[in-house]
Amino acid sequence: MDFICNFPFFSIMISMFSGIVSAVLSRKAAKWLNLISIWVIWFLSAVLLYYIFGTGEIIVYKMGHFPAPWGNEIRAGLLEAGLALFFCSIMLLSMTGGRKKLMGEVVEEKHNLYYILVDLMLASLLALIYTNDLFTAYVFVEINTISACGLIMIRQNGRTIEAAVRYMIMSLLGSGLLLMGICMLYDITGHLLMSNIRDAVSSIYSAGTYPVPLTVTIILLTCGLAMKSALFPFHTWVADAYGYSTVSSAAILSSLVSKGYIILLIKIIYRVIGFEVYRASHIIDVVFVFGLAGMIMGSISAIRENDIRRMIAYSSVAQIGYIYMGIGLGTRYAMIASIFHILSHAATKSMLFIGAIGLTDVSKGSRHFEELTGSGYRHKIAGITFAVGSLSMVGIPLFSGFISKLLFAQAAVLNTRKMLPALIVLAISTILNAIYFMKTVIRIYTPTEEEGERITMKQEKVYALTCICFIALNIFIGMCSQPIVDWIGAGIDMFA
Amino acid sequence: MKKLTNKLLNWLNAEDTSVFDNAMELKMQEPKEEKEETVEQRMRDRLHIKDEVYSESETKEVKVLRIIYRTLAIILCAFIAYNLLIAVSWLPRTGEFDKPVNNEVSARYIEKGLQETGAVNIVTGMILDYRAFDTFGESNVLNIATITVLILLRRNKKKLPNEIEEKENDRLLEPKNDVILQKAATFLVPAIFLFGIYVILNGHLSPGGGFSGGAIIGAGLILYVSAFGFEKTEKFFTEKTQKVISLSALLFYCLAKSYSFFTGANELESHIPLGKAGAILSSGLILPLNICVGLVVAVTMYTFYCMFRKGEF
Amino acid sequence: MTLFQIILLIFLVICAVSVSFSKNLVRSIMEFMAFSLIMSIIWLTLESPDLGITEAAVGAGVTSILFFVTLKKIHAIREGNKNEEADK
Amino acid sequence: MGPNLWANFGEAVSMILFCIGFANLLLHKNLIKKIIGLNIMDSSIYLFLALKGYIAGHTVPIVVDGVQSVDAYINPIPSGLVLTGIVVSVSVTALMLSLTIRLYRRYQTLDLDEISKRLKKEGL
Repeated sequence: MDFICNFPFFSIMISMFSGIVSAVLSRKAAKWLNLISIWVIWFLSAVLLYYIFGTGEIIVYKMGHFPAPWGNEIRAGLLEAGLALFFCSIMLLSMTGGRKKLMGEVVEEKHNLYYILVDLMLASLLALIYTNDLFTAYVFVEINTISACGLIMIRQNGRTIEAAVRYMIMSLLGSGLLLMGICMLYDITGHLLMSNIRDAVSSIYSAGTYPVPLTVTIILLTCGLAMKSALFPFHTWVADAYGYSTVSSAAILSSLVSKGYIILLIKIIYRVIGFEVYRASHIIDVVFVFGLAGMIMGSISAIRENDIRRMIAYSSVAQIGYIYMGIGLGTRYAMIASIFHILSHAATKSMLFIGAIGLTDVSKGSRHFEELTGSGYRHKIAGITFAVGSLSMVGIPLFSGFISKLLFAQAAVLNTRKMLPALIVLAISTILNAIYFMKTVIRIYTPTEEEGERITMKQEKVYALTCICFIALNIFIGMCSQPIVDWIGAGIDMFA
Repeated sequence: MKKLTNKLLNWLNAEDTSVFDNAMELKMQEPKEEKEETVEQRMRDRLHIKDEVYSESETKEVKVLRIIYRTLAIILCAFIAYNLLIAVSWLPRTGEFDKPVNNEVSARYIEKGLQETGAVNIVTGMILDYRAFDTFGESNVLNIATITVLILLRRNKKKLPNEIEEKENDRLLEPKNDVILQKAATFLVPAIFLFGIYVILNGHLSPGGGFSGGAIIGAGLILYVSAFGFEKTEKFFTEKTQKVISLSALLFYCLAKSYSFFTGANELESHIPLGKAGAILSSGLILPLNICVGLVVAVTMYTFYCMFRKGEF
Repeated sequence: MTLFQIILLIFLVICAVSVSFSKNLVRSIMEFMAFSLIMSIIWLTLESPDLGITEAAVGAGVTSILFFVTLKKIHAIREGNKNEEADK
Repeated sequence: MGPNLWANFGEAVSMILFCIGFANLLLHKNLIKKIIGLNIMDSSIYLFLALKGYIAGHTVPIVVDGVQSVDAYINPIPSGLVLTGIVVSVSVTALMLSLTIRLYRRYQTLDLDEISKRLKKEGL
């Protein structure tokens, strides 16, 4: 076994280690440790991706001295390594973009605790991506939930604590359902390791031994993860949680945390239940309908909003609806579109949050649209970032959002039964998206006579660099879409 | 080309604002003129509307909505219960041996567990050796829960302006120096500590282990505090103690398990003797790991209590 | 499933329902404590003493203590046992 | 209904408990009751899992007198999983309770609906 095969394990352990050590470090040391560990993991994931591209083989790594069904196991394919790389990049950019704001909004002596939360969050995301064991996934889902709650309420005002309570109630309900599903699955298959469960499930399915428990299990797993990732009827906590927490937290939460659960759901669909079995159950139609409802309702709530950050939060409800719609279409191509949308949305949404914070900085700290008028001139790089993000969300060619919408439309055309509703809702949702994002962009580029505070690029070099990186990443995803789609397809084939 | 990039950079830096401003076709917005009265009226209306809509007094509609919500919730719960019961009725029968759960996985744990892990208690051997990654994640759950509780409840050294200060004396409603409690605690606390340590150290031999033993010790500490007050415990348990104990325990756990995972995956010899089965000093890493887990759990439980009571150690 | 286990399970349901219906927060936490204790006995009868010990120490012990401290902090336990109005 | 409802009496009770906890979560306005409901839900899942490992007539999985036969001991896996789960649920409970304390200090109430009404009024 090559030494590179250790890298998934190393990247989980490095972030855990830095999370444990940061508790006794000073603020600055914790910050640097966090930065260095994310960079190291980024580098490891990049090497791993390159290696897997070269060999074309899945890395199966046993955790401990015992082989697969007895011990734990982690597993890295193309998709896993690429997602780890991508998540690290977004995490890095979100942290650097929101660092200045963090100083003002969080009590200084609690800064190192914030870095612990981020480290453990990264560890849990990596473990969710790499793990090959369902119960390990549950434990790390809990770590993810608790650290997400910490990220919401680290900036302590009434709003965030209320949002944290709502978030916790909703997601604990979700983890309860998830755990119940895992227990039932364990009862009818007798395994906890994903590969073994899939073999057992396919034999159960063809033999027809436990049809009712299997269906209930699929419903429980899907419901639990949908609840945790804020699918439409369970989205009540989103606006407060994303709208009032500190900006790095909002960017990380919206672009990584909910996506981590969706990745887990996709893993469960492919590696635990089996795609054919999942498609044969009727839950897939329910997922499709809720996805469509989310696309419309999220956009409508966003249009009615008067607060820029709450508007972005509601927009992410709509985007989660897109992803679930893709899962609900139930074809391989639609799944590729969903995963592509996970990437493009993660890149765009964190970019919008980072851009919006720059705009509110030059508008006397207010986030309401009246005061934001003309802020694009007062803080140019933030204005450009926000505009690029909006264009990408609306689906203008050249940017990443366009490609994902195109992929969704193509996938919908391929599915004859669900083509019509999917296409109609896609069109309506795009128009609604255009309404509220263009409204905001026009608002921030409307000149006013009022002379506000101006911030130039030289005053905030790190922030400007982050913004440029975000724009470059977005255009990269938009321009080089074909290799990315090929990579996702190869990764999905590796799942099976 | 160079000129254009220079211009763009200048514009970005807001040094020369006139480059593109005049080229824009957007119209300059005129300041909205409004009389002061209308503004006041609007503000008043806004407040009034909010009062009307969200008034505290329960209107008839709110009551009806609440009843509808309650009935819907009950119907939903009944529906879920019905479906789950149907699922249960199709599951394999409880208490029987012949079902999918009892397969080769549990068979190996039972048949070879003692030889492979050295632990007489198969459950402990399983959670700390076969499936150690889960357990490592679980101690990190404890760690991160401690951190979130610290974020929420630890008092800031510098007072924030809008922070509401808790003026109440914490022991106001309790009898101070209650004789019965103190006498009972004098006997009970050492016994509880002893039992907790016994449970931790015998984790691989008898029921129990790090989690239960740690929780017992934590409960003992809490009893001690309630009987004798925080002045006594502050002498030996401060913020530093918590940090040092949980850091060293978790770090040892992390490093030991990393070593074991690394050697296991790369097929290296682990060089950790398993010892004679049944002795206290046996079963390789399980005993030190149990001690670490016990320390972490005890410290975490006591930290929760301290934070809840007074926001500092 | 022995008669003893069935009786314990029925007790469990009674405790859970009465938590929901009791007007007084202190009382409902007491009932939750009883719930945990019965649960730990059930686990003992199911031949899992590890779980029994852990649940008795964690569920019935530390969790209930944390609940009581919280009640104290939110002034639900008042002097002279005037608990009636505490349950808003 | 399938054939095994009476044989799976314990599991059926755990499902009913799950739904009682769920109803507690939905119906009660008081946050403390909601947290108790969450705890009941968790415990019921652990009861379900522990029942899965039980085999009638077999004993505790602690090796006695060198007997290492599958016919002697119950399945150890569910016990280990429940052990992990209990610790997770106690940490989550502590977090929820500390959130409750903070919320009470800020708003002097435990009713989430009332708090959101007040938030709207403040227009924060």
